Amino acid sequence: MPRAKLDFQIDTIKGDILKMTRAVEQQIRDAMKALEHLDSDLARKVIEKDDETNALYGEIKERCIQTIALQQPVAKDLRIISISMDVASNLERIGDYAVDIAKNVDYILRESPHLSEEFNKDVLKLIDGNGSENLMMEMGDVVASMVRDSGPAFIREDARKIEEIMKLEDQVDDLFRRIFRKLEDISRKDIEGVSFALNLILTARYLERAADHSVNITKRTLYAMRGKEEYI
Amino acid sequence: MPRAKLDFQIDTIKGDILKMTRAVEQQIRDAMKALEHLDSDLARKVIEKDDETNALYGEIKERCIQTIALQQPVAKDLRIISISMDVASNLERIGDYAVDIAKNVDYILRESPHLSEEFNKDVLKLIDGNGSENLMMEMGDVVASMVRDSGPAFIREDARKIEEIMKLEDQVDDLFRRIFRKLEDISRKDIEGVSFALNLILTARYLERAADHSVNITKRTLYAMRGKEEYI
Amino acid sequence: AGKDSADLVIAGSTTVQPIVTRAAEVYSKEHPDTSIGVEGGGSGTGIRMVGEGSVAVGASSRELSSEEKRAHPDLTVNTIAIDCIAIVVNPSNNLSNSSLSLAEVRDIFSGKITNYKELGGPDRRIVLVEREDGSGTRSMFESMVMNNTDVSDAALQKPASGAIRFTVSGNENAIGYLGIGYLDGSIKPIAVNGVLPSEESVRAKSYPLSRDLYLITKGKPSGLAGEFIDYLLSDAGQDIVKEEGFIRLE
Amino acid sequence: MKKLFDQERVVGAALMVFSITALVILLLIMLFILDGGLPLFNKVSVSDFLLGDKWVPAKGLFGASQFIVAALLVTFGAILLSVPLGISCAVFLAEIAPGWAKRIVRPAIELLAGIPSIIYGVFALIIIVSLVRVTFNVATGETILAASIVLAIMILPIIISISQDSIESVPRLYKEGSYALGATDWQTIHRVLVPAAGPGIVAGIILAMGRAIGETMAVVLVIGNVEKMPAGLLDPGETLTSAILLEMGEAVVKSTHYNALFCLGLVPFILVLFMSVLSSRLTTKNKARFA
Amino acid sequence: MDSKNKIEVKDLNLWYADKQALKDNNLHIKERKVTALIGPSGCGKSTFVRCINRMNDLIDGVRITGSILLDNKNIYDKDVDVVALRKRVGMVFQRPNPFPMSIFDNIAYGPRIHGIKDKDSLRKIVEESLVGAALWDEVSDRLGTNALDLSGGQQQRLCIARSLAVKPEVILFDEPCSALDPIATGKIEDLIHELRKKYTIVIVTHNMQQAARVSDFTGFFLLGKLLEFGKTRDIFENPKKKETEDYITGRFG
Amino acid sequence: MDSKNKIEVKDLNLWYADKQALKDNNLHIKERKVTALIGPSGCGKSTFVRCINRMNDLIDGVRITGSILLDNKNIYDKDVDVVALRKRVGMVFQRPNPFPMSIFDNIAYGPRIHGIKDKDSLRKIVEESLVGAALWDEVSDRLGTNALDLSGGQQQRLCIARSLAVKPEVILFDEPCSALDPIATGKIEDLIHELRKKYTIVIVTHNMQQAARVSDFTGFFLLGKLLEFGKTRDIFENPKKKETEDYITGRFG
Amino acid sequence: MLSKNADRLAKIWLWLSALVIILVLLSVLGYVFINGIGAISVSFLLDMPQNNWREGGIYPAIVGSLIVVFVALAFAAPVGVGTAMYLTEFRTEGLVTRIIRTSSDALNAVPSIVFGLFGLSLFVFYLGDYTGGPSLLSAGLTLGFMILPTIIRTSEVAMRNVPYAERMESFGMGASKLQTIRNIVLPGAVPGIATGLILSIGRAVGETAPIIFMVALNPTIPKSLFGSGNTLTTQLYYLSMEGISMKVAFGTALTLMLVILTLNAITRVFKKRLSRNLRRC
Ligand SMILES: Nc1ncnc2c1ncn2[C@@H]1O[C@H](COP(=O)(O)OP(=O)(O)OP(=O)(O)O)[C@@H](O)[C@H]1O
Ligand SMILES: Nc1ncnc2c1ncn2[C@@H]1O[C@H](COP(=O)(O)OP(=O)(O)OP(=O)(O)O)[C@@H](O)[C@H]1O
Ligand SMILES: [Mg+2]
Ligand SMILES: [Mg+2]
Ligand SMILES: O=P([O-])([O-])[O-]
Repeated sequence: MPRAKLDFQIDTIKGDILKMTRAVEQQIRDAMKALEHLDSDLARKVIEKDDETNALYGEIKERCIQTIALQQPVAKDLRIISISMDVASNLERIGDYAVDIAKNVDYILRESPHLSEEFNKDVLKLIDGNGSENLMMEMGDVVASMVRDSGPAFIREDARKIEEIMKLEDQVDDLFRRIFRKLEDISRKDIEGVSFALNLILTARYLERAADHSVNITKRTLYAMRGKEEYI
Repeated sequence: MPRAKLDFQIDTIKGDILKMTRAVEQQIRDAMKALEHLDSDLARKVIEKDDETNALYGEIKERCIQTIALQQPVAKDLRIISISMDVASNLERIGDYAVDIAKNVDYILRESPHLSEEFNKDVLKLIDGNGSENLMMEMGDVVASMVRDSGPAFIREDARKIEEIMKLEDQVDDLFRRIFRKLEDISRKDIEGVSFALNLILTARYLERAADHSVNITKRTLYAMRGKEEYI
Repeated sequence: AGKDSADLVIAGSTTVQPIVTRAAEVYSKEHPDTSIGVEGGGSGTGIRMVGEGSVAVGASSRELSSEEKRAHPDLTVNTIAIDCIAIVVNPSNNLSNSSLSLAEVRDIFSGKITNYKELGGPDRRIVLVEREDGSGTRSMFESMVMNNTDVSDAALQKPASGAIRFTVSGNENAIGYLGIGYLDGSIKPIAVNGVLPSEESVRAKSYPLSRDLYLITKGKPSGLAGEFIDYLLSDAGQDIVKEEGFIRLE
Repeated sequence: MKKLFDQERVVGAALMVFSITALVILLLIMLFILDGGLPLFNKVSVSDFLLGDKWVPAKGLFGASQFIVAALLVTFGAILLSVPLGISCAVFLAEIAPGWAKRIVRPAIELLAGIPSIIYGVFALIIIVSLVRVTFNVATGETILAASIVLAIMILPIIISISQDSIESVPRLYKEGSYALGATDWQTIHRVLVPAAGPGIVAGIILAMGRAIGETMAVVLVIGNVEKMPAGLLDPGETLTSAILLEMGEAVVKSTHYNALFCLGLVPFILVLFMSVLSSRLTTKNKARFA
Repeated sequence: MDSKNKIEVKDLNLWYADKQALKDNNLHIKERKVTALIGPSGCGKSTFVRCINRMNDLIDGVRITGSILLDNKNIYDKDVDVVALRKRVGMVFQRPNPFPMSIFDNIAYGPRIHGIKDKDSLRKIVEESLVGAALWDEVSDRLGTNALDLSGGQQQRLCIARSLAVKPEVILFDEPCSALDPIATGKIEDLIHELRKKYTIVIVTHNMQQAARVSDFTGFFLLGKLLEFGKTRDIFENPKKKETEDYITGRFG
Repeated sequence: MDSKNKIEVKDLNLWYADKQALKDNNLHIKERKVTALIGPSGCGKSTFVRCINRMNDLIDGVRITGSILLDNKNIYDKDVDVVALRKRVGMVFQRPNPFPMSIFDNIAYGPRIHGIKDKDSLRKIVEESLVGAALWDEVSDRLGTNALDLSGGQQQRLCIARSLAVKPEVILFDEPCSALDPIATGKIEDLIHELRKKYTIVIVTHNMQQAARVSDFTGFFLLGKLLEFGKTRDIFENPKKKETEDYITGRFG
Repeated sequence: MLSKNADRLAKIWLWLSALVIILVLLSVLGYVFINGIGAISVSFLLDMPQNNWREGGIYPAIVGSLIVVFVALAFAAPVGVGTAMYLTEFRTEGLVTRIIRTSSDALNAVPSIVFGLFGLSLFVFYLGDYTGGPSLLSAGLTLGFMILPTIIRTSEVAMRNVPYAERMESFGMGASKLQTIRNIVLPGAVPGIATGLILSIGRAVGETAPIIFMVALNPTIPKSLFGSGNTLTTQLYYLSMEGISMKVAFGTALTLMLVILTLNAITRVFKKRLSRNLRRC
């Protein structure tokens, strides 16, 4: 049982990353749900939950640095720990985007009474799960699943999961473009809805960035696995 | 001359952080200039320059980890190195926002021909240095100066600079609110200008976030100085 | 030995040694240009060394054995003094006041008599003290007293007459023999056949255990050796013999 | 450069000649002792020499068993007396003695080792012999016991210094280890230190035995020199070495007596050589353990 | 700061003849915690730990003032049984020093001198101690072999087992890994991590990383004086004194 | 990989009597770079470096096959002057071993045996060497004191200075810091960092962090065989062989 | 508590054992001193014996002892130190060193009387024509043989105590073997070698048995090496055996002992120096 303490620390770090992944995924999903139902309470919860995520990130980072400083890992051990810091940092940013999304819910709520019936219907179609073409929710789903898989992909060095995440990225980009177009159309219809659309486009942008960070995680995972950064 | 190598590494890291600070500040300023003059070439340059910034960040992070792993720093040494990583990561994010701003210039250019004369005048007033109330440029300036001071404040543990940066944050928040209001007004006037305004609000948001990260840097600096995180 | 260290070297009997040493001392004072070395070693050693020519003069307290005569036929024996063997005990031993016959002495030394009470003394074990094998004194004692009976193997052996005196003087049970020259107050002689050893009794031949002491040379003594022997035979020399406790020649 | 090489070879060769000297001397000693001694066995059988107990050179009787027995008895007695005292003193010096006591006892022992054996002899002849006679009320104090006592004094320094060395070469850490487990001084000494130093101590004892067997001057003065088989420690006796010393002067060169005396020398020679080899084996073993 | 004080050192001074090696030291050692002592060579760390089980009594000319309370009883009181004290406060040294006996006898040594003769009890103690020192698996099939045949790291664990066999309450480690290679060192550190569940541990070390890795509390000695004492994290992340910082960051002298 | 090969080892085998201690080793040592050799105890690191200045010649029963080229000349050729070779390839040992003489004489020893008698030249060499070994400032005012009075770290730097005094091209360090405390070790490492500007350096070390800190290239020995060799970063970040990885991550044995 | 008592008893016994040894030493020294001090004076040391040894001094014996010791050293010191150097510096452990060391050990163990027999038959009978038979030269050489192993052993230890690492360092700097020996080994070993030599002098001065067949009681000053002579020890033996004069005998004994004590004191000084030198280890 040599290096028991190092192994213990690495395992703890990995466990924390999984925990953080789940928390962040939940943040994304909750934020999207709050948007869907324009649920201000849920949105507040998402925002509040970010403190936890941030604390978890601080803990992971701290532990990584402590472990490097005290246990003197080298080679793969060092790689895994330093990449863990990157992974955690990416997760933290994803968490931030969830908060951004949640914050937007209030803005949207504030705008919504002033809008025309038709406009509202259009927009709600975009975000409501019952619409046939609820692009925003679809995007939220895809991104959440990318986030969900990124942590475990790193921990288990799961090549198949990595591939899946990377494939989803294209889908996310596509969705973003379509949402952008749609919002342009919609806001042209109702001049009052501009700021509403503005908020929604921000949300889409946040989702896209969250997806980006999930992809970052997989890239770093590849590095941990192969010992080399893969510049795809 | 004990610990010459550790000192050398710390000095190198600090130097790189200064370099990175300057680079990022320049990115912000160039992005704003590109916006002001709707200069697509300059915008492209800002985007391209981000690779450099990212590489510098990678280098700093790598050096920090290597130094922790090999030189076994403790106490203040370890604190400075680990905070250096945070500082660099914040700078990198500021750089990202500069890129986001630069990317928006193109979108704005694409929209601009379709807009009404009057609208354009209003908006340009917002972003043109010649207007009496060029809020956007003012905000860009404030944020750039925050960024400029954040790196040196960390390196030199300069308490006065830190205070200044923190004060500026309020100013930035205020500017953001005013720009948001203004853009609402403007876009209501011209339904075609919605997406244009959308892009500008994004820019303001990016600036606000960059300012946020500058403040983060000062918070971490306080930790390095006092050995404790200050939760202000 | 000593070809180079002294002009004349005399080696051999420890019995004779005191006479020769003293004589050499006096002689060298009279002739400051000569030096005479004297070494012990025992009679046998002296005879052997003179025979081999490593010393000019050998000292002996016994006559040459037939073996020695055969090995060194050209040795001349010069008598220089008379010694007699005294049977001695510790002064506190009341045997010193009585007389023993030769036969009794023999029985004591052969181990037949082992306790003083057999001689009318107290009940104490007799401790015999004799000289070592090869000693002139011992061979004289054995031939004159023991008559072919062996000395008891329980006898303590001492490598010199002085050692016999030392042992006997320190142990009231001890009985030993030594040359008359070694007699002093620390031990007492026993009368043999009623006669105590003394110059007179020896000269009168009434004391049975007397012997001659010799200096032996290769061929007739000559040179410094001759002069030294002559000096010993002179009156002055014979005075030294007497001073050292031995008996002058006639 | 080439010259330097040659110089080294020349010096090396010269030193090799030097270093062979010890071997040559040893071989010469064997040669001469055998040459002096072996002719005896043309006249006397080996078994008569080793087992006979009558030593009358004049009659051609050369039984030496009483000498051998006396020598062994003296040695045995000396070891019996000196070993407990010697080891105790070694333990004392190595473990118990405060600095000042060490500064007194250690030089005292070195002095004891330096005093010439003849002085021990003279001392023993006068003091120990009387002491034995009075204490044990025997006819004469010149006994094997007296010789044993003086030999015991003489070999004490050997036993003490070799034992002390080997106790002290037991790593200090053993000692501390034992104390740290709550052992008393005495438990530490007799459970750890002395067993660990065991081979070294035994080597010292064997070396001392050899020395005792070979010792001459001190013994000849006090043992009485009786050519009879001793019945015990309170009997006089005569050892091999004292017989040689007493009779060599008078023995006719190359005579049977002379040969027999060389044979008497051969016995302690062989015994002592054997013991010394045994002892140095043990010493190297002891050293190797703590290296 | 929640566990109780196992050892309380009060105004401890120590002289080697005229030379003062410890000066006015005060410190509390918590029960079932690992306390590390660091400091430059010659600052008195070894001297200090040797005070705790009175090993310094063995050195001539040592003079001590002040007191050390073990469970509130001064170990320097007249009526204290030093032998019993050392049974309660075990010690493991810099170089592993197994006795030149079998593994079994090494470990049975302590119980035996404390009067345990019974074969079965001894065997049980030996097994327990070896298990406790994480050595059982490696040597259980050759308890009869000479302890000197073990590797350095195994020897050190044997010494720890030997110390466990007398059932101490406190174990003092004086640079227990400085003679070991990094791998053996790692095993000892893992072991100390286990032992702190049952024992109060004091460890002297030159290796700052080691102190930081294994200990809950750390004390920094300089020139015979405990200059700073506190939670290990505090000492290593945020030392109060300039000297401590200089020393742990390696900028000393 | 841009600097030239100072030393090329080809098919090097070494036997101590019957025991093969080095097996078919091939490796290049770059000029003015630091090459570290690591590996578990007894794997042949010391034996290997001793081959480079033929110190193994001094051991009986050593047999060597293969060749070691120093500047393209096989040092095991018949016509090689061993003394001159050792002048070119200096060595610094595990424990500092100053001679029991003054500091000055220690350093002048080498030049003197190589025939330099002139006082001024000697003084100059001594100063240069001490400066080179970063010891001048600490001892310049007491060159006459006995070298044994220096601290361990100073002694080791003195030994390095002594080695510099004969103006070697290559310096072999065989575990030069294992007898030193962390601070002295730090100074020696800093020094090696300086020395590599002028000398080709080979260092044997047990301390992985040290190898990683000071060296440009690292070789991993196992059971007498050079198992892996490469740039230090590569070896420590991304070793090719499982054994190397196990060893450097401390998961060996 | 049982162990406590055992501890106390054992310590009492250990102290007693040391006390006994001190008492023995004191009684031997005191005895010789009390009996000998009366005889000793400057003239006792420098005068010739007189009146058949009963009076005068012991000058010839002192001269004889000096000569014998000188001869012994003149032979044994170069050979012994040379052998030691060969063993430590020119040979690695092997058959040859084992043979040499074993013979040296064996020689060390040979009983002194056997040396006497050997010296007698080699120098007196076999080489008598060259040595002058039982001469001071013969006696000195015999003693030389006897102290040779001591010198080999002590010199070897002294040279081995010079750390191996220092030699390696020297070789590592390109020094040749002879340079290393001259500059590193010998300077370090000198105190040890000197101690060994002085010890051997003490041994040679005090020995009786090896030379008893070659040195007789001879009251003359030896004139050459090839002549016979007297030494302190043999004189002491004869005087006490013959019982000529116990006073002179004890005077001789005390003289002998003072010589030994002095030599002892000198080695003590050297040993201090030695330990100072050994600080490097
Ligand atoms: N037995 C002793 N006699 C005299 N002085 C001593 C003794 N033992 C230690 N010292 C001195 O006391 C001081 C403290 O020594 P100590 O061994 O406790 O230091 P340390 O901190 O353990 O050093 P290291 O880290 O080198 O082991 C040192 O100056 C030392 O020289
Ligand atoms: N003089 C020698 N005679 C015989 N075998 C030897 C000798 N020197 C070393 N060896 C053996 O050769 C092998 C390699 O030894 P070497 O000293 O080179 O190892 P190392 O890697 O330096 O080990 P360490 O890290 O312990 O110093 C070991 O098995 C060792 O036992
Ligand atoms: Mg210490
Ligand atoms: Mg090695
Ligand atoms: O010495 P002796 O006269 O008896 O031969």
